[in-house]
Amino acid sequence: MLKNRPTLAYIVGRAGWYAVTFFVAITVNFFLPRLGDANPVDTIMAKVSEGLDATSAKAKEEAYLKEFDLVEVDPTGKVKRDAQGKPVRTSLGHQFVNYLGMSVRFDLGSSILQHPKRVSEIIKAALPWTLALQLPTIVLGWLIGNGLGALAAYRRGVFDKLMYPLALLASAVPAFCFGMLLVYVFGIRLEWFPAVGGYDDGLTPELSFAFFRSASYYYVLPFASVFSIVVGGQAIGMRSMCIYELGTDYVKYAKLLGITESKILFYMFRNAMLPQLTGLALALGTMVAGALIAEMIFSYPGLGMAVLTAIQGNDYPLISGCTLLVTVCVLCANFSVDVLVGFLDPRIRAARQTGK
Amino acid sequence: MIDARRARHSRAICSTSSARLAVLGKRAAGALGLGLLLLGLADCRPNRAQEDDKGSVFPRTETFYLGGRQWGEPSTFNPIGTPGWPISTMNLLYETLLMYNSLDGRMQPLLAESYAVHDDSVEVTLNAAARWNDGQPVSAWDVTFTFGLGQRFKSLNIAPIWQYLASVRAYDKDGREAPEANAGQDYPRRVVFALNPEKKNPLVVLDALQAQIIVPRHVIEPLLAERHNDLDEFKKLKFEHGAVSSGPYRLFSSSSEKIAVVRDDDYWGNVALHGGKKPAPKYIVHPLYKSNDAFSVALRQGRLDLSTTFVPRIWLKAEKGVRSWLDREPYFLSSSIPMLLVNHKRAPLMDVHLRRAMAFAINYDDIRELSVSGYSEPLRPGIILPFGLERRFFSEEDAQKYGTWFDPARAKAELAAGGYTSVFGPRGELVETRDRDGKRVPTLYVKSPTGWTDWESIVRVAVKSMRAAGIDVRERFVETSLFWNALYEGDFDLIMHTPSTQPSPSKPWSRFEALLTSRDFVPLGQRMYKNIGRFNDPHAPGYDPRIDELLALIPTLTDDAVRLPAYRELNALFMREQPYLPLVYRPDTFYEFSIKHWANLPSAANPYLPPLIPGDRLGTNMLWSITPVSN
Amino acid sequence: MRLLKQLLKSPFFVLGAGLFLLTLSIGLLGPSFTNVDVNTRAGLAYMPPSAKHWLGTDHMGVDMISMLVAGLRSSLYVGFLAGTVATSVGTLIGLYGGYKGGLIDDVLTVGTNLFLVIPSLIVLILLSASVENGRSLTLIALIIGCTTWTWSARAVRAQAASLRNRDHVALARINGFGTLGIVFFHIMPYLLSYIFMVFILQMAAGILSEASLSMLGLGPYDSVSLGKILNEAKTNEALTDGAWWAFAPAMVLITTIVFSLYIINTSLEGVFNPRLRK
Amino acid sequence: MGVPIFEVDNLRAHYRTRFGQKIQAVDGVSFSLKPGEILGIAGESGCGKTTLVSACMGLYIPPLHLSGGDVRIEGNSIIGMDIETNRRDVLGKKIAMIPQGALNSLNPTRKVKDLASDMIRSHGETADKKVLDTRLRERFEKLGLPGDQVLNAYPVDLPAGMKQRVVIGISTLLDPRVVIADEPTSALDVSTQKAVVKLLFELMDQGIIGSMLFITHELPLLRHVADRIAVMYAGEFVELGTTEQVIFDPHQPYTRALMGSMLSAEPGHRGQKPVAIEGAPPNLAHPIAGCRFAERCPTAQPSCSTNRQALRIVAERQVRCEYAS
Repeated sequence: MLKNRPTLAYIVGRAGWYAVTFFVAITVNFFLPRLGDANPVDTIMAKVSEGLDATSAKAKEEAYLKEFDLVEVDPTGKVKRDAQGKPVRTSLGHQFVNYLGMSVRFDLGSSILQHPKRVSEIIKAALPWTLALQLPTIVLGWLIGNGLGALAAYRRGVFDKLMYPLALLASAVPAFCFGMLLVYVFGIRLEWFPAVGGYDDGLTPELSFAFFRSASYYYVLPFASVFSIVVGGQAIGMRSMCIYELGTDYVKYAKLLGITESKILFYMFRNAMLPQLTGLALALGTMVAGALIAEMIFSYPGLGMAVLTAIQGNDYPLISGCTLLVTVCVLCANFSVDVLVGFLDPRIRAARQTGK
Repeated sequence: MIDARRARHSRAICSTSSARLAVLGKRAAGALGLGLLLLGLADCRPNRAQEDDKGSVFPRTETFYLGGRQWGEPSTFNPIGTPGWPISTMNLLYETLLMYNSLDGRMQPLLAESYAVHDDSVEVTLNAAARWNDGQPVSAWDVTFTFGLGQRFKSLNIAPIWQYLASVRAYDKDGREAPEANAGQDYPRRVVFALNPEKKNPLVVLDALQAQIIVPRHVIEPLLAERHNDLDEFKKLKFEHGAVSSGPYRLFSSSSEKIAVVRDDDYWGNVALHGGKKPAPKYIVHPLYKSNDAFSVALRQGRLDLSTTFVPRIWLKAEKGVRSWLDREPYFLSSSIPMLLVNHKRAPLMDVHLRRAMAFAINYDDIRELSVSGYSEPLRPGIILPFGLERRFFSEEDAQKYGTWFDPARAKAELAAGGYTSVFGPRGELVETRDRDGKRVPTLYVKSPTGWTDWESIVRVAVKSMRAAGIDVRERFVETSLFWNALYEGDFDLIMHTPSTQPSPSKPWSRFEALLTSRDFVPLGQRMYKNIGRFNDPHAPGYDPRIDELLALIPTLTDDAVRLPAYRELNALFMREQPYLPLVYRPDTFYEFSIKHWANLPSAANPYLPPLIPGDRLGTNMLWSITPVSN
Repeated sequence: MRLLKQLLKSPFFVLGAGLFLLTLSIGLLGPSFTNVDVNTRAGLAYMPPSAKHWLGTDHMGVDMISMLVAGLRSSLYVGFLAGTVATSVGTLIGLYGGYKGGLIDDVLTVGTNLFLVIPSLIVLILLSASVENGRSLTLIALIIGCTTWTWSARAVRAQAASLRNRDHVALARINGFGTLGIVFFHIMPYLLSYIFMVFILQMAAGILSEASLSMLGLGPYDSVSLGKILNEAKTNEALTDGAWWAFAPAMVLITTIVFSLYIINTSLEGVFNPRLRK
Repeated sequence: MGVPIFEVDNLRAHYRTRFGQKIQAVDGVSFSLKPGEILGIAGESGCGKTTLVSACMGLYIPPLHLSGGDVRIEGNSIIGMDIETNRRDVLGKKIAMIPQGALNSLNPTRKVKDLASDMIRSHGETADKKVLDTRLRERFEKLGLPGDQVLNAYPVDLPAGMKQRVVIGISTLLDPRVVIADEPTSALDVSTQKAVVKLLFELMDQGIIGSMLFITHELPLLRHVADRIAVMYAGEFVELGTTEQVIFDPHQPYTRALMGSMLSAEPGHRGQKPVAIEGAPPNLAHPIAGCRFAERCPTAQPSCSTNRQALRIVAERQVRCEYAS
């Protein structure tokens, strides 16, 4: 049935490979953090063991280890200990089985360091901020960047001579450098914008104008710190793509046919934009990492910091939860772009039909 | 009154609220882009964010912003277990029996109106006015129940106290022991903590009385019972809303951006303790910024009124209305001693000459000026603070006689005395250290967690000056997750640590105990939480029983005149043996405040309270004294 | 040689190469001009620029110039190492997959995509926890190299795939060249210029990622790096205390390196493109 | 054969390089086309043919500039009209062009019919989609192309020969008076070449196109196509005459060389060994004093490199060589 529908066959095939990638990814993401000999309970114990004596410390540690199913427990419910009196860690295989079991039930488990909080709670609370900061930045940046790039390629002349080096520079400035600079100039010296937080401390998140205004006011610096970079990067890519397109025979021919400039521009933009889509997909994949910087510099609410602390403290469930999220996002983005480009670009489709 | 249903219900509330936040966030994602455009029009006058109050949930004049106590949203507000601010620290929601004033060393009343230390017991009488916010009186049974938990559940932080206690009993006013709680109209208010005759130590008991929050028995007990006394199950209750507590505030809201508590106007103590006055701030908000410097930016902007974070070069922030306890060096009130723990089970560190050589080699002034921004009195020998309350036990004479300080010449002398020789390279850099048999001493590593920048710089200075003196040491910065294991299991040569930080009635005894006790001595590889460097092994030949004798003796002494010689002896012993290497003095908690919105905060000039934030022990009392700045 | 002449015609290339050589020489020759000492304190914390210390001191009272030179050196080192690793890994996988196509290609693509979804942070922290000496500069460089090769693989793969059906390749196949033989002698030569450009970009990427890692406090414990200078400037509140000299110069340096690499790359593209784009 | 519909009068065009150099790519070209006439223009690549195309269409996009002369179609000049009017009224409408290498001349991401409708709409016709589609189908079928199938296809789906014919179809949609075909058959196999040429003839017979300028580097090819042939060298015509004259009895040394350099199976040339022309065309960046072909000319005289050569009538055709007779 797929035979006579090459495109469909292609999509199904791709989907298959992405599925494979997904499973390998979550497996790796599960085992990777657990390979080290670090143990999250140590981190908790450090926080709470001030003034404990040996026996109660031991009791506390065992309580945690049991709670998080990190140790072998003998029938009598006592923690198994090896010759040195160290607790016997649960086998990774066993943990993995539990993990898979929970995953299929869409249960991410509860965080270790933030016990007894559910991982889903943590993500739910933080994710909206990350999305609110990253999505508009990336998408807007992508659109405007491509617009500028195309314009520069089409106009050339002074505009291009100015835009191009600027774009290069913008894309060369590391996000955190620019962020720090913004904090220093507008937050601390001029005090035009708040340099810290996601909204006025006097408010709580709600659908009110006051909150919305405050939020957008606090939004400016973090947004700016990433935006210009995205724009720059995209503009450069788009510019060279467009210059290439403008040099092609079909544009020359269209000109000689007397087809209107706007139409020709549209041809160029559309064809040059196709490869850029892949860039967009990749950018979406780096959202959480990108958010991390903003959270560091502006202590903006979001998921990044949660992930970082989770990784540093070996908070396995939280790590797995977040990596799962990232994995799904990245793969979905890439897959949809794969398919989309296939639909938009007959060349690629043709290439596929004749078996790549 | 909170029961199981209520608890479950409250969890429901929380999840729905976070769901709402999620929805909102998604809207925000779309909307904020547009918000930018609005912003183009919106004027950006300086500090607009701080100036207008329109639509604020927390009006600036009625809200006290403090920070630095909590990192990340607290996972639970369950008073038993491991809650975050404001429960992890005391007296905003749940209250202790007594409050210790580290300025004058006295205990101030809270739930307990008085206490007395007898030869074999400590007795406490509760304030008759003390009430839970559900109207129930705070009774002796609540106290016995609270401490009883420590006996039942070894994993609780109250558990250790029981090695010093024989029993905790409730007595009615006629001195008769009150039988099991019966909902009688009359309830007992006297509690007697009988000391364990083997380990007589009223000091640690007093510590506990000012450190342990009392929980409402009539709420907790049924909840525990429902869960067949399974503590882990019980800990899953988050006590977010409608929890029964005795303190002046209640939880208002908690998110990943801030925790807020709201004033309870019927707080029993307003009348009983504060002459009918109410605390000035209606709300206390603890924003959860993500890095230290964020807090100090907020301080400069006047968004934060009080912070306990480390703020370097505080004097540069004065122009922005930021103040600290003192307005000159050392700016803060130190109470703890960050030090390098030495592993006495690893050669050649058991050699006193080597340890003293290290102590003479380290440039303590560099540490003080660079690593801690000068927030420390000059370091003196020994582990008794040469200032504040402990000064009375500090002996200048001993310090001169036995002590160590930065003196490279003496360091070399000690090395020579130990038979060590140092080999230096052409450019004066250390190649290796040799012992008296001419064998190369393996490089000793100083462990410290990566990313703890202040400790990192302390270690760097220490290592640098020790190498200069010819001792072959190096930094080793390890992942935090590995650090703690290394610390407690004794997997280190030298390691950074700050023992027993909080000022409490038992200081300086508890500091000595934490560093020198040979009780529960275990070999390397097993966890040891005191005397982590395994100094003075009781099973080894050179064991000095005197140390443990003194540690056992001191708590039983009540008269300073008698304590002094004991402390002198112990401290001198520490100086001579130099088992560990004190580096600098640090405050228990930092204390920086802004004068923009609230006035009359305690400070060295106006020391009516020690430098503590509200919701941290005695610090809570400032809430009745501070006043909003009228602008 | 002809190529170089051509390049020297493009003002962009001249600018880029000039800037890069400048930073490079600061890094390499710096020590011979000023004595670079990042250990001994030259004065108090954050002393403003003076005749003695042209860019003042950092929070540890160390001469800022020394810090910058040392930082620049390690940043360049990371960039070079990471760039080399990433480029070679990426090129190999890209070429092979692109040429072979079919199943092998799909499998390699899965491998490539994997690295898009495995946070390099985890790898970094895990390895630095397991490696005895902790997070050394070299380790960081290697990890960056091993996690950033993906896109160069993607890029090279596309190019290789486009060359797969060229006549000369087919000819080589008929003449019984082995896969590797074809990949190395009949495909790679056509992509050398392209691979070189990839390398330059990877180098820039390496420098950037090291900087951001250090920014997150995950920098090398054993050496100064530009990112670490910035991180310490931030955590020690150079911003709030207005000690611009503690962070501005480092920012300028990072940006300059990356910028110069970028424009070198684009100018090269300008020269190579005609052939690449066919 | 009445009044010429297309007249090019001493047309001169030059490129201005980035370094301010002026390259005189077309230098004083004059010719005219009568209705139904096909003029072939032959010359090596780089002799200015392709420049001549844009010059003749009045399409001057920097760096190409007009330096002088005039182009008239049906009597009215298209020189000096602004680019937009030129686009709307001339390009593709009065003068259409059939590009060389049609393989890449079609927008790969646009269906043939969409490109065609774009072309029609761009000239101010506002017919709705339906009407246009039928019109297109009819036209394509008229040209013997499988209408719907081709129109709904993307360029990638079409074989090379078909593409070239589709291009011709699109270029001539608006019944242009003059068609300029620039190497329409190069890079095609012989059979397709024939098909294409046939198609072009049909177009003329059906009166869809008026007259044609057929540009190629293969002089012999013109024998079956052109009524008259102009040989172009270094931006100038060096010989302009009827097909018979130029093919069988070339007078200008370059034309001869060109005929000679072609590997062809023309009768009367059989057995003649092809000889490549040594050297390269002169650099047009600098004005040349004498004959531009002088340094490559086998029969060059000393005076050639000094005396500017003018087109003169020799044996009823224009020849640019003072020694031709």
